[in-house]
Amino acid sequence: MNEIALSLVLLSPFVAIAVLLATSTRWCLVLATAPVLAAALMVPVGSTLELGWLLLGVHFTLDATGQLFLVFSSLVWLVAGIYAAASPADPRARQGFELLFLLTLAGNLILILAADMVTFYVGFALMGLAGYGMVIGRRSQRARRAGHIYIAFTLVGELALFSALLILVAAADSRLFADLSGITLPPVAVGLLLLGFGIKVALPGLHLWLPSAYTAAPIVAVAVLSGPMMKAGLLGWLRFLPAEADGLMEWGPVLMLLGAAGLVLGVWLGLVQREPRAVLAYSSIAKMGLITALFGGALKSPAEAAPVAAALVLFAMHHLLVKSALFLGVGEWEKRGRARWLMAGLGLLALTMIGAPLTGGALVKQGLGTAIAGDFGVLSALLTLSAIGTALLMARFMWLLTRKVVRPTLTDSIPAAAWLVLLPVAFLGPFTPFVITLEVAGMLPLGVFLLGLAGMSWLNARWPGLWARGRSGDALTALNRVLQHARRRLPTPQIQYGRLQVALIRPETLPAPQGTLAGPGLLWLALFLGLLAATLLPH
Amino acid sequence: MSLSNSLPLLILLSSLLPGLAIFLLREESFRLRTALNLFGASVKLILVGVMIWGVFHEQVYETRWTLAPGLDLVLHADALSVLFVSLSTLLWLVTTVYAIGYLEDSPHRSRFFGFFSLCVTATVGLALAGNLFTFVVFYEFLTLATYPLVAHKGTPEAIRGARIYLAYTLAGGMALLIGAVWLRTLAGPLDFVQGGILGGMDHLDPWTLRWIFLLLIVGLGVKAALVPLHGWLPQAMVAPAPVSALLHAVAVVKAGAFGIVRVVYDVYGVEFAASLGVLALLGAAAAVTIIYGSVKALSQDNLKKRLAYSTVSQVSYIALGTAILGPLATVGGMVHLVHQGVMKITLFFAAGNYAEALGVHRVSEMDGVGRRMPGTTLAFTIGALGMIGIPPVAGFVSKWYLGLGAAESGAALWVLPVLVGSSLLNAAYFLPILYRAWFGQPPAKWPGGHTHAGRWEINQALLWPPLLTAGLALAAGLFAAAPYSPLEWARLIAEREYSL
Amino acid sequence: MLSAEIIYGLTGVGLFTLGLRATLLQASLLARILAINVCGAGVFLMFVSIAYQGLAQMQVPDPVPHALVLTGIVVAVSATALALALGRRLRESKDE
Amino acid sequence: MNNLLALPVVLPLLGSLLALVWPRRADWAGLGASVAAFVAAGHIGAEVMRNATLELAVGGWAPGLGIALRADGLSASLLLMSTLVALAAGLYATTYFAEAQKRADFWPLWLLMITALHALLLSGDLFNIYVTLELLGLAAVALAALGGSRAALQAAVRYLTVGLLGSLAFLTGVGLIYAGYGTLDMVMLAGRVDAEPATWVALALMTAGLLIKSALFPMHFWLPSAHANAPAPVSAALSALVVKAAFYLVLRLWLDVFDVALSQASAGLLGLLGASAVIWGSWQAYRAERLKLLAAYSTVAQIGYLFLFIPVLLATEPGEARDLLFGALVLFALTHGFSKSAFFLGAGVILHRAGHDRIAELGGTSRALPVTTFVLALAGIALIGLPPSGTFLAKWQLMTSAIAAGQWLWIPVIAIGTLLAGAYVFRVLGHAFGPGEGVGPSLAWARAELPALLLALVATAVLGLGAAQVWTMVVPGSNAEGVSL
Repeated sequence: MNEIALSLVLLSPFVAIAVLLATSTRWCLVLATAPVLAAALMVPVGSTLELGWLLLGVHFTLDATGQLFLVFSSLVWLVAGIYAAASPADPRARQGFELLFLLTLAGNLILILAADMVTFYVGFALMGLAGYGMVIGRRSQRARRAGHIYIAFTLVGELALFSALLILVAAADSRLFADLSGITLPPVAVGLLLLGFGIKVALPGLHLWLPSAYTAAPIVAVAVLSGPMMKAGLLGWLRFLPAEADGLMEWGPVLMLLGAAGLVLGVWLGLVQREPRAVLAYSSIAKMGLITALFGGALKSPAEAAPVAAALVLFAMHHLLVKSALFLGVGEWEKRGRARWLMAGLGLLALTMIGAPLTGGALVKQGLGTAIAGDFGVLSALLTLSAIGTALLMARFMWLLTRKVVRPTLTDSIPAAAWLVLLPVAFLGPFTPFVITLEVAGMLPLGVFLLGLAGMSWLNARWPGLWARGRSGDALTALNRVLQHARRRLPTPQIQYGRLQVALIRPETLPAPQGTLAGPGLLWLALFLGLLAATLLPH
Repeated sequence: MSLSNSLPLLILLSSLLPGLAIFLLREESFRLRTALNLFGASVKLILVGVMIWGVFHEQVYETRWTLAPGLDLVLHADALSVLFVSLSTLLWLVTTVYAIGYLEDSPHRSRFFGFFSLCVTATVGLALAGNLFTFVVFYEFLTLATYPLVAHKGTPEAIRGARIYLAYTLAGGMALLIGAVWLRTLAGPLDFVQGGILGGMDHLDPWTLRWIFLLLIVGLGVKAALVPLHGWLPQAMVAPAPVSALLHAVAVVKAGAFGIVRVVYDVYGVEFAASLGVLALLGAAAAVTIIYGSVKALSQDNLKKRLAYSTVSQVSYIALGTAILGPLATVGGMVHLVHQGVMKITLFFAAGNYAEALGVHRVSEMDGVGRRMPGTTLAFTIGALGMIGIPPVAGFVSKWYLGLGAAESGAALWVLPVLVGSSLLNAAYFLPILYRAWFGQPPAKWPGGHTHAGRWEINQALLWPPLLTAGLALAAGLFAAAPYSPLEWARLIAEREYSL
Repeated sequence: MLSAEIIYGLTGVGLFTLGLRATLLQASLLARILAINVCGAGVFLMFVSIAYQGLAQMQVPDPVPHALVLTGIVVAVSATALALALGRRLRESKDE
Repeated sequence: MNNLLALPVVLPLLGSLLALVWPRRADWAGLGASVAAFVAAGHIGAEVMRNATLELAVGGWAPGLGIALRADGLSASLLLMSTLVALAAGLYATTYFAEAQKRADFWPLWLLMITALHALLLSGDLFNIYVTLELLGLAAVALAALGGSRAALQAAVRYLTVGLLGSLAFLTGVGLIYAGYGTLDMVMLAGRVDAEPATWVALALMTAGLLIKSALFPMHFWLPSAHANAPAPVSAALSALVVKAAFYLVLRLWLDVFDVALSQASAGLLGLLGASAVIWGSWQAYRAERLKLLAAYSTVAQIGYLFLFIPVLLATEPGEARDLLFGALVLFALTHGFSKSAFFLGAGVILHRAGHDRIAELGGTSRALPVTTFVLALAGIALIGLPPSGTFLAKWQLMTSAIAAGQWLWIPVIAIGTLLAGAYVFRVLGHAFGPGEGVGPSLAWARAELPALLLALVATAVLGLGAAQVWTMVVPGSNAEGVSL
């Protein structure tokens, strides 16, 4: 029974693909995602599925973490699916987009359910590569450039992951995650894993692909990129770096450092962005920085790892929902402009994002706070810092939404409806036992948020245009130029066959010898004497 | 004249006789020729099926014919040869179908198909060769059979390409011959024995053996296109598409790689070779080739040349797998023998289709071909992704085992960067093609090509072969762990070689 | 005192050498043909001397060398004939 | 029963006389004689396979005085080859010479040459050998001149003069031998000769004479023009048979008769000459502009290979190893005989059709004359020494023995020679496959193309796959079985 349910989850995208190719109806996106959500809610934790004949032998299982990821991801996928199916498609992106959407979904599901490393890798690779098609969905110049950067980073990440996998499997002599906790992980492998997943979760330095992708891609793509796909990186860490495995403690600080850096970087760059999407993008970087730091903390002290990890997952899920919802909302905003209900919804999402009281955001943050209440001094500081940073970013975001004038284009209402469904879920967060809590931890960011809004309006009135500065993906333009330059500079030599040809040229004949036999004759006599000598000498 | 000692011979004849018969046919007798071709190919397929079953159940198949006192022509079937035989047989059938479609109403078809069959005969002979002498015989025979195919178009550049091809392969053959003769004088009849034969002979001087190994590898390296012996391969690209497909996927390059495998495992014995330290040399050569080929491929605009350099790079995976001590790497190399063949032939079929249908020969002309020819481009995509090593296409499995073997034997950890680097490069020269094909804007008018009317994007004989091989490539990866899959065979070979 | 056969033999050698020299150095065909015949004569002379070398033991000179010489002469004549014929053909072809 | 031995000599002679007195039926006489001789040779071969050697004292005269005929494996196999080649070439000649007059001139000389050749192969007595050698030379010269072109005549004259010089030297040697040992019968001699100056001088004289006739480098200067300018069937016979006859004698003298008087040094000298012949001949063949000239130079090279065997043979201990090598030598000679004659016949066909044999203008041959192109390819394979030709096996064996005997020098020589051979053969094929209308339109011309095809197939397939039989014939008691089924 469970196996059937699991295989249903895994198969539905492919069934949908078949339907798509057969009928090319775009509602197959819903067809693919709806049963997944249903199954995700039904399938009991611990159910497994083993397919020995598939690939190198495939193991699926659904554990608690996996279930959380599955439920929330599939929820976002469903909404995104409806949204995409309903909104009028770009004629040039026809079919291609849906196909790749489904493939990405398939990859995401596979990696969530994977119980062995190879399967996880397969899902991860599928998701990442198919994601490319979603990024360049619009085929605009900008989208293409974003797509190229995205694919380059993704490939590097996947190959890093691949090599890490090889080393791990060789070390553990097993492909199952379960067998990793027993062994000491080779440092090389851990480093490669950080690189591989670090690109997905956009660690500072590895984040370069993210802003351009988020700003250029179709909104649906961005929604899933920022939500389920980004969190897959975190899942990767949770799976491959079990806190109880040896040799990970010294990696904790590294991760914390990287995370902190990501947090600061995200906030700083986010504040100078001019587009709502870009602001959200950098806020994602900041949030993932925080998550990374917390995960590092968990690694640093394996004793308290378990509760932190649990809280972390909840926190991540919340962010997954909210961020996707925000982006979809932005998508609506880009079409309709400042519709009142829309702005209200986005405001609510911003509030839960910053963890204002009475929101799911507050709850998950509270959960985190209690989890790290121990000797995690640094972490709680970071938590506060991120709260303030996020508040400012959201302020910037809302302010930009209000400032920017968008000419409404006629659209149908289904996408909006889908978004409105997602809204409360995202607002209330991951349904932890609902308790009303009014405390500073929640009030602080709220205050910062409001102050920030006010401040921005004032500053803008004082120095018009000051805050309108800033662009997205600055670092990239430089990098890309370098890349293209290098590409142009690649040697294009033709092989030289000089020697060979010299040997193979058309020859001339030589004239046949004529005249007296003097030359040959003398040669002959010499030969005779030579023979004679050769015969005589040895005796 | 029981089956056990006639089956290898029959398998040989099943392509030799049709080939000879085809030479005698008149140009016009299209039906009869096609019938002969397909008949021969199918018969061979059946016979090979029997052989697979038999070898799996440890039957012994051997045909022995004394050419001269002490020189026996031996056809022998073991797991390794069956792997190669089945590959060539299957792909021969497919390529024949493709070639029939590709060459319709072009001149000298009798000649073409005649040599085509001879070429396959030589390949199968190589695969079944039971000792080094027999291997050398068929190795040279293969050179002869392929020369007219490369020169087939008869244009000056075709002749030139053929001449360069010949210059390389004959020289290589000579090196191989000398090495083989030398070894023969030292170690007697060099029957291929799993685990090798030289290991037991202590009286042999290790340095002599190293020199002989060098000679053999140089000889085989020419066909396996190890840098710097690869020069002929891009030049041979002037040949018609089916020939390129066959040359690059099955016959020639594989013959070289297969020979290297034979020499290392069944003549020297892998442990012994490792103890001689020659495997390091081989590994280094392979690694250099892998990287070099990929880098060269980046800068080729001509599609077939890009594929050719990619072949240079990919085939060396086999040598690499051979050079790493340990069963896992062996599995990787062996299975790549098949996987690379299936994937690369797909790519060449597709390239041929583009040239045939649209007159597209260059990568820069490929914008939007995906719209015009979805089926072909789908096949091409699968092949390309496989080459990069993206799951679940077959290439992933090969790379996985190669890498695992490297990671397992701590000594060869340096292989990992090579694998990763080459995969990156593969992506760098394949993905742009895919991008153009699928997402590029098709031009108003294609460069040229034969306009094909009908509901299919191209003559069906040209459409189905690439789709079939692409499907095979996908299946080989997807069901790698299933019984009778190439991977399983590779495992079987590794078990028998290492007597696990 | 050097016996007759030695003298014959040496003369034969001398003839052979003369003929050989001419054969090699003469460009004209006719001269060459003649020179070769001289060579032949030298060789035959040697044979004759050989026939007489063992005269002490057996009373009659050895018949075999004579037989050989006779055969040799026949061969030489035919060869000369062929050479001359060729020469004529050559001359004609030169004229036309 | 042993009168069988006389047949290969008598039948062609008879045929030649018939052709002479009955010019109108010359073709039939000639072909009939050739077939008959072939059959006889076949019987002899079978006999030799059964019991090692055959002997016949003609007219019952005791060996030493009378004419003794002997056949062992070597001569029998060469005899078989010569009869077969002669048959095929003769068959081709009937189409090559268009007008009956030419054929009437051709057949008597041709059959005379065959007669002389067979007599040479079979006779066991040095003087008879001299006579047959001379006869062979004269017939060959006459045939070479048959083309009648000025170049042909000049070549023939040079051929004749140097040939006469060679045979005179040989004759002198024979004289010395008789003076020394009082017999000319080779079997008797083999028992008597011992190492002394007279023997050495005689051996040197005879060898020097034979080197001219076998055109071993640097005595090859007369060969290319003679062979290249002769009519195609004749060149085939000259390259395949006549040159071999001289080599056959060297082999006999060195291995059977004078082996006691030999030194490794002299063998080494022959080897060196052979090596230079291989390199130089192949290179010149590669540079040749005309097809027949190419073939002629390739003959020079192949003769070089044959002489390469000698030092290795002498360095190898008598016994199985040496027998193997000897068999390989014979195999090489046979394969070259067949392949080279096939090549010349093919060249003749092209010459006939295109009116020229300039290699650079052979474009389109593969379309116009597929069979002939195929013949050139097959023969070429044998010349290069690629499988499945017999040459491949022979070279393999030669290299094996050379390595075993530590004579490494020959290995690179063989390698380079082989590669050069590949270069010149495939240069021809490259042009033949190339575009152009160098050759006229295609017609079915089986009678002209089939003999060449037959010879080429023998050289490549039969001698390659059936090579084991050669050893059984040449080496008494070597057990080579067929497929072990």
